Amino acid sequence: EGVLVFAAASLKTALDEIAAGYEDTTRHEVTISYAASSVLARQIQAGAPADLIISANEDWMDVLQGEDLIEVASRVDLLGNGLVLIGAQDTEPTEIAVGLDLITRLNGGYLAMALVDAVPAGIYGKAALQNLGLWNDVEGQIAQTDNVRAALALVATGAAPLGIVYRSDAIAEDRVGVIGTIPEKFHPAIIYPAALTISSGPEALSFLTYLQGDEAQAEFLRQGFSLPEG
Amino acid sequence: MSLSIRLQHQLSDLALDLDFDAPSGVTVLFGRSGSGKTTVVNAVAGLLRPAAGRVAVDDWVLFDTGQGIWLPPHRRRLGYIFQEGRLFPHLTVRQNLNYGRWFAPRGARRESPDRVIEMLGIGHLLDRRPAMLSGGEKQRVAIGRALLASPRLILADEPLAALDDARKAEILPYFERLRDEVSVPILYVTHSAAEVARLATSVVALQAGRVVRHGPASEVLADPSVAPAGVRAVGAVLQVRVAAHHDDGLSELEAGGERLFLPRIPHRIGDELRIRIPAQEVILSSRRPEGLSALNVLSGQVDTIRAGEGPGAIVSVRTPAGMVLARVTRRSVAALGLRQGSPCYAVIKTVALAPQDVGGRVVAP
Amino acid sequence: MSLSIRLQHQLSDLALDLDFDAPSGVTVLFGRSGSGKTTVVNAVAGLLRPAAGRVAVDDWVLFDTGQGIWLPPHRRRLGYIFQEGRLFPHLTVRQNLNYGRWFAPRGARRESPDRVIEMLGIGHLLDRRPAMLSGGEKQRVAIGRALLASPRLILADEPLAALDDARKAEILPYFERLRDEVSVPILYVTHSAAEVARLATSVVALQAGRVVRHGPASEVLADPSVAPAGVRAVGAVLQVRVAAHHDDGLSELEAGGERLFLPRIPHRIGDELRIRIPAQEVILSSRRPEGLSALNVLSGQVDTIRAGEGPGAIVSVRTPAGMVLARVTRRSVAALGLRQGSPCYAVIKTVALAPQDVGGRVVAP
Amino acid sequence: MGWLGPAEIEALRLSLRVSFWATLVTLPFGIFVAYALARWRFPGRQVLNGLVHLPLILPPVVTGYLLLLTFGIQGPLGGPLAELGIVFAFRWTGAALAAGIMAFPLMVRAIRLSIEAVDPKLEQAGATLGASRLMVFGTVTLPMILPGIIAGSILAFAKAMGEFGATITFVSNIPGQTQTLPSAVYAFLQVPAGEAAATRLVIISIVIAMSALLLSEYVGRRVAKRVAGS
Amino acid sequence: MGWLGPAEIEALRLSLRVSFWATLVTLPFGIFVAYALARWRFPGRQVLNGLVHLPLILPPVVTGYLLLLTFGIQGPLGGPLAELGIVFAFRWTGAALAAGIMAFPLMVRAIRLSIEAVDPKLEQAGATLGASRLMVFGTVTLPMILPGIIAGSILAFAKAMGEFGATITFVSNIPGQTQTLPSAVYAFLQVPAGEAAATRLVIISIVIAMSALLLSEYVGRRVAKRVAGS
Ligand SMILES: Nc1ncnc2c1ncn2[C@@H]1O[C@H](COP(=O)(O)OP(=O)(O)OP(=O)(O)O)[C@@H](O)[C@H]1O
Ligand SMILES: Nc1ncnc2c1ncn2[C@@H]1O[C@H](COP(=O)(O)OP(=O)(O)OP(=O)(O)O)[C@@H](O)[C@H]1O
Ligand code: MOO
Ligand SMILES: [Mg+2]
Ligand SMILES: [Mg+2]
Repeated sequence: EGVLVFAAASLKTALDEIAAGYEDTTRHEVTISYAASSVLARQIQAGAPADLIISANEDWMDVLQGEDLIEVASRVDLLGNGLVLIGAQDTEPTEIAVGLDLITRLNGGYLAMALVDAVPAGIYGKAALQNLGLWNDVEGQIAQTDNVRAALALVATGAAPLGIVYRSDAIAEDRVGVIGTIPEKFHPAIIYPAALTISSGPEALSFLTYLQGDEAQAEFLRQGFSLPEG
Repeated sequence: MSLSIRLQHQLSDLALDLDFDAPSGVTVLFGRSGSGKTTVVNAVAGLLRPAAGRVAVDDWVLFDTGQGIWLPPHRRRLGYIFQEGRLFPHLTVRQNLNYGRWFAPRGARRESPDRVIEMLGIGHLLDRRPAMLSGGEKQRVAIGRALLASPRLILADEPLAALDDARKAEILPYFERLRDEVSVPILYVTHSAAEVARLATSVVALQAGRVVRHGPASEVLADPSVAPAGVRAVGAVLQVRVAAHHDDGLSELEAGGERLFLPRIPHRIGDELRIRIPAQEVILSSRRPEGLSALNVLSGQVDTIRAGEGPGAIVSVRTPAGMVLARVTRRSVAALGLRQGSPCYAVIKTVALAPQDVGGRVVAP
Repeated sequence: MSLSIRLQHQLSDLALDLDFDAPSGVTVLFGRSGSGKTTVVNAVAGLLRPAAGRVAVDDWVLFDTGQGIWLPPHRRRLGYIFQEGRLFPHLTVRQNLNYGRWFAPRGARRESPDRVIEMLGIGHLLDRRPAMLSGGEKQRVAIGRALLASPRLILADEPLAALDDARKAEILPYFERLRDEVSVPILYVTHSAAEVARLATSVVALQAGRVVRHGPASEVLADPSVAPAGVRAVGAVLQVRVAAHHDDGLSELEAGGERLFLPRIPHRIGDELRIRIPAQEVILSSRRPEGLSALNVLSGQVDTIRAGEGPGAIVSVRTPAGMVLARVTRRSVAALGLRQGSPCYAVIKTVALAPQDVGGRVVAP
Repeated sequence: MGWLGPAEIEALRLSLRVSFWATLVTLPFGIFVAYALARWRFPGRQVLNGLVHLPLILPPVVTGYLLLLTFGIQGPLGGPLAELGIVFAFRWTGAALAAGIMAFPLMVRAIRLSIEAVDPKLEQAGATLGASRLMVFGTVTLPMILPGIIAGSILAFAKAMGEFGATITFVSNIPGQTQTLPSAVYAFLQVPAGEAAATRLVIISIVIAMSALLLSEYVGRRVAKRVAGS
Repeated sequence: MGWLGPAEIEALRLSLRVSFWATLVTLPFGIFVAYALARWRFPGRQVLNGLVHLPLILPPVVTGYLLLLTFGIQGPLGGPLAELGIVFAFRWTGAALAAGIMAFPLMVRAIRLSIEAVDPKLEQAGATLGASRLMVFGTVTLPMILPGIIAGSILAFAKAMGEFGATITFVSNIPGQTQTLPSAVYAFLQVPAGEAAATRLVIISIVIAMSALLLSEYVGRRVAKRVAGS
């Protein structure tokens, strides 16, 4: 009875809200375990009793799929997200494009990002910087954190002048200002894939369906997520 | 019950190498500081594993490197009174006293705690912890703890050194009782000649880890060269019978038909005792003395005269009561013209016989 | 230098309340186990903060609750020999010995380490750690450590109890020298009458935390009711001068025109000494004795006869050499017809005067 | 605690339960291992010592990952144990296991130091009085090391209350099952505007751990007084 | 170490440096605080005790975040210190600060227990021989607690080697500056197929920490022998 959802930690605010709505309407219980996508994937590999996984990382979902741990048919790209360049609260917004004066803006300080080779937000951010032709210039000035929120905190506390984080994270942090959104063409599509595990019950499918419904999607959008095209 | 000890062991700069059989009763170990007394006791207790050797009480082998026998300390049924007390700091005096009793086998002879507590004068301390005791109080509790463990072998390492004389005099008879009545073998370390004389069935003198002399207490005490505390401890041990108790506080003893008086002793008429007569408390006289305050005069003949170191000599006098030793100056020997076979009188002060010199009962040596 | 001590303090069931001034020299504290001796010493050392009181050496106030003075222990310039040793386990014997010297002020009188080490016989132990010492060895190191700290006040809590007689005899003169030559005040706890007699300038008898008797050693020792180890410790102290050393190993002393012989002593001719004559070593005679091995006979008159407990009596005899005490039986008093004023002879065995009964030099009391 | 939501109260209760059992169950092992390390010489002693310390040295995530591999349902220990009905994976028992293992080195260290401070001469005295090794331990050593045991236990309890990395990696972050206070804090920290809630939970952790600490000081001091007998 | 990339060797060297300095610099404070807690009674003693233990109780991320708030460039301590030229933010010194603070409670506990095991009677004996409080500490207490100090230091060193959460949150993960071994391990664990590299680094950590441990056992035993004098 009930659905056990393994979800990427960055989904917490939105997903809690939506799950509460689902429980109200269906009287079915949804339990959500939030952790880093890598942790969730490994736990499913180790036989975790999860019914549904929502990852922030397509690679990990591919791994699970390769090991036949998810119902391939149920896999969907549930959400998208955007990357933003943030700075202090009062920073002037500007357009993010090739030739951005990032170095000047850093003014010797650090650019806060999630781990650029490990954490999805960091990987996307690195790709964007490369495509913007900025990577080689700033590579030595990046402060990497273990998750996006920590990067956000660096900027929020003034430790780092600038940072690259998910739009969904930046949106509710009062102490930072969004300088600009990084156009999607500069980085691979940010996808949150979702899928039922092979051990899931029928209830899980119902919740997954609910997540794709209007009510849920409206909430996601409100939290700064986007809906994947297609 | 006899105690047999053979040990070989090397300490930092002491080579322990000894072998002796002690008869039933109290075996006193003496020797100067650092001669290995505590080490021997520890080996008997099983706290130190000697390189080679054998320790047995009668045919009960505590350890034997030859046979590969090694009883762990807790199976040796010991009452070890440590030189440094070693009370359990987390237990009250009462719990310390009871500790050994918890582990004593059911059928073991049981000492009465009340009696031991009273003898040691520690009744008012029972609820304290060791940190709140004085030095002497600690040692008394340590003695009680060992005695109440119903031991089959008592190891006492200078048990009375920290106590005042009055307390010593109270506790000594208890060890005598253990020796005589309960016949628990006792290995006893002491520096005190009086304790040796009263308690020792046999005496083992150690020097640098080796036995330099071993024999019955009376023999070793009569030998100025090894007596525990030097020449001052030399003395004779007489076997006597209590003949009468007089109203003026004196007790009359009989030995080989001779009478001896000494301050009232607690024994019953007819009891057999042994008393130590320190050689230096004996005056010799060439004629029967008169008008002297000393009440005890034994007549006899000079047996031997051994000139000690210094100005003194030890004169043995054969009397009907037994051999008596006197320590006198060589000048006096000359003045009195003493020679082997000379008739002479041994004068012993009544009060010079200290209570600790009077032992409880005669033990067959 | 005089030591003045006033203390009030409550321990679990001991109420300490005492007040005494001790003259320069050695002040001996005695009393039964648990009477508060160590507690007093700790208060003087500053290890215990008494509820009220004052301790001063001359006008150097160590603490005074009235004036709010409290010197911490390390400013008191002590040489404290603890009842339980308290050697530093992590330091070698040498380092233990040197510990106090590190902190002694530059100008302080310095004891020669070599001399102290030799006297204590610990030269071969210098590189060991305390865990590898025997009980007596530990105590000797503890004594050395205190002496080498260049103390201005020595506190010794039963310093010799763990030692054998021969070693005691070697160490006692050292305390005498400290007392006489260096005039460091010494507060000394002991149960031994011989130590009291040799060392004590004054004696303070404690009972349940209170002073029951306080006075010069000779006085307290002559009083059977408080003598440290009971009646057997009663004795007279005579002041004598070394008159001659004889070839046969005897030394001749002179006191008030009378001659006394005793085994050879190390002092020089002309030296003034004090010697303790234990009451129980003295025999009384109503006529001049003849043919006796005892070489020392003093004639005099009976001064007082105090009947003690039991069968004995203490008879004081006024002799030209000074007052001599004899402990005899009441029966002998009657037999000899002794009364106040009776002429009589005090017979003292030459060899009965133990080496530890002979003190180094006379100190003005 | 009106200002705590039901999920937070749940997390608090779970954390207390997990820490309590983690401490209680590890304690006998802790005492045993501490004793063995302090007083016995045996081959493999240093290996044991090293093993005990591993959780301290490894990043907690690694420990959690190793636990997952070992005690997961498909793990070499997890499988057999599951057949016996003992399941750790994704249960609060697993959280307790993780917490216990993370706290173990601290507990062992504290107890071991106190064992080493007991004078073997007193244990010898016990032996001469007839007490077997075990009885000597029970009547002399154990009472004398009580302060160390209390200190070690409380330290372990506090550590268990704060344990996060290994726990979330091993048993995930399932509300009501494995979501301990620190996991809940983590989840809140991952989302925008979660700080207020996180702060609330942190304060609760602090209050509880401090109370335990104060209690341990008090008890430890009383016991130490008894043991020192002064 | 041919099988380690230059970045990994860099991380290893940094971890050693960070842990070494974290231990060394905290040690005097650790001894002081342990002594104060063990032997002095003063108002605020329990508060100090609590403060010292906080890093143990708090999830490391929280500690890192608090460090960021306090020692960040704009933090109440970080600002003034920066003016004095002492900067922690994004420096290896910050990593050492984080590691030191996380290890501090372990160090203090170990030292404190060993101080409490020193018989005050020996300290008294030192005082009667003319040593002032400080000298008694230096000549009696300190040498006797050396085993505890060594134990505590190695424990702290090991903990510092494994510290991750607080470090990455406070000073992030800047290769060559603040990327310690655990950060590198974490990064590898985040990506599928990163396990081999992570395992390699973990093994290195283990070898180092075990060597330290063995060394501490050896040194500690020798010192203890000297101190016990047997
Ligand atoms: N820390 C303490 N707290 C309470 N009472 C104590 C403490 N230490 C000692 N006592 C008690 O105070 C009394 C005096 O003790 P103290 O150590 O001064 O005796 P002492 O005269 O030195 O005895 P001993 O000759 O046996 O060493 C004893 O009854 C003892 O039990
Ligand atoms: N643990 C040890 N390691 C090495 N040598 C030791 C050890 N314990 C004692 N010794 C040495 O062995 C010798 C014998 O010591 P032991 O304790 O047996 O002497 P003892 O006869 O009991 O002396 P005391 O009368 O002073 O107590 C001494 O020289 C001592 O220094
Ligand atoms: O799930 Mo995450 O929080 O960006 O990896
Ligand atoms: Mg000994
Ligand atoms: Mg005392």
